Amino acid sequence: MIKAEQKPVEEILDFLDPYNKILLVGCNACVAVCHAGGEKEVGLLASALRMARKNAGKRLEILEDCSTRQCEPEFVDELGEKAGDVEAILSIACGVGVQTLAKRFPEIPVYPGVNTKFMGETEEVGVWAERCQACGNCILHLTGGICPVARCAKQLLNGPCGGSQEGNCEIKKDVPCVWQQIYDRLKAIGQLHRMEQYIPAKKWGQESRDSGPRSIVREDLKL
Amino acid sequence: MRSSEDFRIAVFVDRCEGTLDPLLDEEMITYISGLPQVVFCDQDENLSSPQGLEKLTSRLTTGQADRAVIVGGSPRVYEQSFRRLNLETPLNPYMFLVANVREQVAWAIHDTERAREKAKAIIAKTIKETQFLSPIGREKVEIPKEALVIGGSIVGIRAALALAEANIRVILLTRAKDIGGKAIQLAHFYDRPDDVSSWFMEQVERVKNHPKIDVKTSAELKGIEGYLGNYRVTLRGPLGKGEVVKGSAVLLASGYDVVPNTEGIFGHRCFIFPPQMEAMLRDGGESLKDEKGKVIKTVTFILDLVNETIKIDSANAVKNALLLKRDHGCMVYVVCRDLKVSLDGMEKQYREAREMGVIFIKYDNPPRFSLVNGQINVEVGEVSTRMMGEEYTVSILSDLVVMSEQFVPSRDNEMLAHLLDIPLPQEGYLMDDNPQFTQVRANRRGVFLAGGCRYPQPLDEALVEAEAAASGVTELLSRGLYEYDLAVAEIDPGKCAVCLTCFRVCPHSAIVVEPYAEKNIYSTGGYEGDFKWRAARVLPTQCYGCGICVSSCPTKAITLKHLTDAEISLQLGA
Amino acid sequence: MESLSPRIVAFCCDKSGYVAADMVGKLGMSLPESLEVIRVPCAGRIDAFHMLQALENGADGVLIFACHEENCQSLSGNLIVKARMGYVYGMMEKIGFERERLELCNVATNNGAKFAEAVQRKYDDLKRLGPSPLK
Amino acid sequence: MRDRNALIIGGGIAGVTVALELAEMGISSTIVERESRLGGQAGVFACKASEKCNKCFACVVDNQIEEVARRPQVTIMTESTLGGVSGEQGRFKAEIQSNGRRMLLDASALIITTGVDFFDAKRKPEYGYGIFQNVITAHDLDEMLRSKGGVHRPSDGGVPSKIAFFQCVGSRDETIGHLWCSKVCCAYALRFMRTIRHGNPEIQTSFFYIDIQPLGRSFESLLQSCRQDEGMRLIRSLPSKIYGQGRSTHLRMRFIDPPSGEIVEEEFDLVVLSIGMTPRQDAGRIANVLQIPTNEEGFYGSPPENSGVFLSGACKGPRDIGSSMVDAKATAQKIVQYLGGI
Repeated sequence: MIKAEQKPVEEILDFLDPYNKILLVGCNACVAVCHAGGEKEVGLLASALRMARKNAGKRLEILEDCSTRQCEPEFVDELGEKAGDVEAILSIACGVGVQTLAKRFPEIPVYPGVNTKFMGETEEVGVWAERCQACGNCILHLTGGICPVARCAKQLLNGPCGGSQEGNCEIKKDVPCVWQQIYDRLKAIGQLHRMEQYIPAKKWGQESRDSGPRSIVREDLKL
Repeated sequence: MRSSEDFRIAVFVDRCEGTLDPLLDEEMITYISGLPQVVFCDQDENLSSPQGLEKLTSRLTTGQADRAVIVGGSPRVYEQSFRRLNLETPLNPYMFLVANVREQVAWAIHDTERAREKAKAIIAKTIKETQFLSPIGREKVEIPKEALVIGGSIVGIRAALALAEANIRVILLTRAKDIGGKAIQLAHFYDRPDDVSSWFMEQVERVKNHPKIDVKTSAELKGIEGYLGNYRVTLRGPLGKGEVVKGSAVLLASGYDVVPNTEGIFGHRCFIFPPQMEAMLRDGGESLKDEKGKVIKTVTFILDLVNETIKIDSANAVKNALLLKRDHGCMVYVVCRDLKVSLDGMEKQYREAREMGVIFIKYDNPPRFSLVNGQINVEVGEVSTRMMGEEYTVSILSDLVVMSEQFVPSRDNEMLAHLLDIPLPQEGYLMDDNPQFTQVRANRRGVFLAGGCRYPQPLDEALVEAEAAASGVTELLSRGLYEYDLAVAEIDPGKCAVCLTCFRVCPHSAIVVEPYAEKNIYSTGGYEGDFKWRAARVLPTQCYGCGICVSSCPTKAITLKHLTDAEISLQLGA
Repeated sequence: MESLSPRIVAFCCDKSGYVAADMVGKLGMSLPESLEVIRVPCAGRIDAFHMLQALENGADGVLIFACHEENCQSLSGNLIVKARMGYVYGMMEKIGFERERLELCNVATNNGAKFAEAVQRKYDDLKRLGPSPLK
Repeated sequence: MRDRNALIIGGGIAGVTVALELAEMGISSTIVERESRLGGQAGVFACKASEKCNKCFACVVDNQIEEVARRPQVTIMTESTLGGVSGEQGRFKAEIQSNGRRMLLDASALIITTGVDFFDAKRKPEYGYGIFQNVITAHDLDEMLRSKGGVHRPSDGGVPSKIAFFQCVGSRDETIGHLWCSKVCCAYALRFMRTIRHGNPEIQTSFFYIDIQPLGRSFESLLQSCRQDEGMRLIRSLPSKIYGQGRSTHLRMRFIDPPSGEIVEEEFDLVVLSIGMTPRQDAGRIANVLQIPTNEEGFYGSPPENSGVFLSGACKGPRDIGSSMVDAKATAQKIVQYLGGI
């Protein structure tokens, strides 16, 4: 799922500086799961912001809410009334949620309270790791189910660089070299021959976002 | 929620046998009576006494009040007497709150005027807090009198027998081909003359023939799931399809492992381990002979190179030293760092051994070993022979050196810890020594453990532990029912993001993720038929009500029924 | 006169801290009247939010009385609250609170004297530190 | 099924635990305790945690006492003693003296959990207990830590700078005929040292011993942390005598310094004697009343099987809190078996 983490509170305070009344909206989906923007985080951040502003002698009134899922227009609609009488909205959903809000409330400035980091997996409570870059053309069937696009520092598609040392990455030394992992994995599942299979360079300009924002249209689902 | 005006609060002032008189003067009573929603304010000299509580009960039967506040001592006192007297009040027990103005106010604030002000503040806050009270029910589940014992060592055998004798059906599982374990290696007890093997065979026979015990050998564990009253162990079957055995509780007695200590002159025929020593003493005639038929005259026990803080080797060395000396006329040396005499009767045996001529040598620096004419020479510095800063070493030419083997955690521990979700601290033995679990109880309700899976112990102590663990099981199963308050955590599946945080942080393995929700955060419902979403769910029999999950939940989907966030906020002055 | 008597919120685990608090009076020791005891079933019940909320509602200091490490009936309640405090410390620094205003104190049921001492020490610290910046 | 009630003589940690366990199994019991409060010797122990719990189990005693008071199945009689027992096994009639009154109680099982006495350190006059103010027993130190929260010199209330712990005072000592190890003292003294050093790192501590006796599962890590602490010396030597120095509160002692083998003199300003456990003074009387054997040391030996009389805890021989509790649980299991199971 999408993983995010809270923005430094001083940065948030900085862009909220002009306002006296805001709406703080979380999202109970992905960002809740990574403990960055769920209902609980709304309460925490609101309390911290109020105190910081009170300390600075500039009170801040905060309305708190948490959408079921901030990337759905219907759920965002539910905020309508509350949004009506605030000067700004602080969203601690992912970047998608912030934009859904901005679109829905064209008159009100919307600010992000988290940094949306990546799509990843939970390794343990409190630890998340990047797993997918949404490159638009999956090659995991060739790489033993381990993605070099998301997990190789250099996004190499055909084996490791010369810097792979003792199974570790040369750029992030405490991170395993993904090509070592791919090799081990292919060996384990008896598909080592795939190491020899050439993976052509990705067509970033066509499949990925280099050609501009992408969209998916399913004619069969459209009403 | 009803508006707070609807609440009718009864206040019971406990004067605690006059000790609270300076605090609870007439003005205070007037103050309390005047607080909003208070319908009456009764006083009693000793509210936690049976008479006091009886009065409280009858006063509440009039139905004037729907919630109550006790002003007096520590809430722990009243909770104690409520439970002790099994009080059936017209109000649910969770409709009471206690304002503690004794321990933390009257006794701890020595200025009466200040204490009075403090008491007023506490009482007013407690009265306000009653708005969040709601009744909490009690439930019971049936618990069949059946238990699973995992491990076929003497500890498992003893536990199984103790349970069976208390009328509990037992399934005893062992991965070995037969029950037994390490105790069979012993030739003699250290503390009594009985013969180990006949005692041991008797135990084995009793288990095998006991009508309430079912022994399953060659049982490889594949999975354990369930909860108190319904634990299910899946065994690895020959065709991949495993048998499932059930029990209301699980008792782990899986023992520890032993690895040879390869220090010294490992592999030499004069270099043996304690089990071989035991075997020689069991089978040997009057004079002991080594493999080549040479009579053994000098035996040296080497202790504390491994297992320094375990008493087993030391006890066996003293026991065998006495036997070697008395029955076989050997010269015996015991080389150790500290002789362990902290076993019943051991100090006397130690003295007896010394009086008979067994020589004990205590070292700071480990002994060195060499081969001299087919004998092993043990060179060691005895601490008490040091003079003027110099250490004198002794050389012991030994026909036999008995080197302790190293006791290590069982290789099964990792699997068991994983399957049962109980802690496996770094040193590799199951559970930690957390005093709250009184040694034999695991963090998961209905799971107990004894003996070497906790850490290696002398036989007699391990057997006591086996019975202690059995008593834990017996308690839970004794009524055939498990009754519990629903004062536990509860998850609103509709708010659950299925993030698994609670499932992962729950220290008591009381949370499962199951398809039972009509809707969840990802869908607002509308599915036809029997479809249910997966969401986290608290197993109330397993929950201890600690609230860790509540404060970990990112969507605030979990409520602790007896202490909600709203209550905490109110106490914080929100 | 409020500034003379720092308001201390003490979250007390019912398995240790609360019992220790009850013991203070029995030992003839004293507690400041500005201490507010909040009884929780386990220190792990206390969320970062509750700590911030205490400060926001005007507490000059927050004390958390949890069981000693390796003596928690919930195995890790005391460790969990400690980890959450790490988060709160970070936040406090950024929003203008001194670190001294929040402290963890590990006690056992029979640590009445330690409880009283910890509260008194915090009381003195807070007096030196002055009232909460929010006041 | 027989009547199922138990009479427990002694309300220390073992007695309380037996009562609790039996209550959970649906067997009612009466605890007869001679003192005015439950808990026995362990009831006044202090917490000995340092940066973490050191597994002394003292807190568990407080918990168990509070727990037992919640059980409707348990009757607690304090300031009471056992007078005599009549009746056949399984149907005992016990005579109890309680606050000057005599009463007869029926019991289907009798459990002896009378615990131990602590050795009277005055019997070793060379250590100066009762003569020098700054010589105290480990038991005194426990009470001091529990009620004051810290350690101080009795002579002037100051914080001591050097503390010596003497092991085996009244244990493993042929001169007084005590040929047993009290099992718990090494671990207790080491825990004391950990907790004192944690609270006051400036205090130097020394531990004088014969052999270090392990106790329980966590002992290894306890010993490791003690060995690593430079403010703790573990000295394999027992000083022969403690000398006072005129008006000074300091105490001088002579001992063999193990590394050199030389006799050295050193000063300390607090000496803590690890007093051992001894059979209760009235152990002989109770043994007579109930016809249970005592061993050479004076502790109780096993009563005949199926006699309906059970022993638990330290009255069988020295035990710490943790093992007394484990023993008490095991005893409860034996009792429930004897009374026909659940």
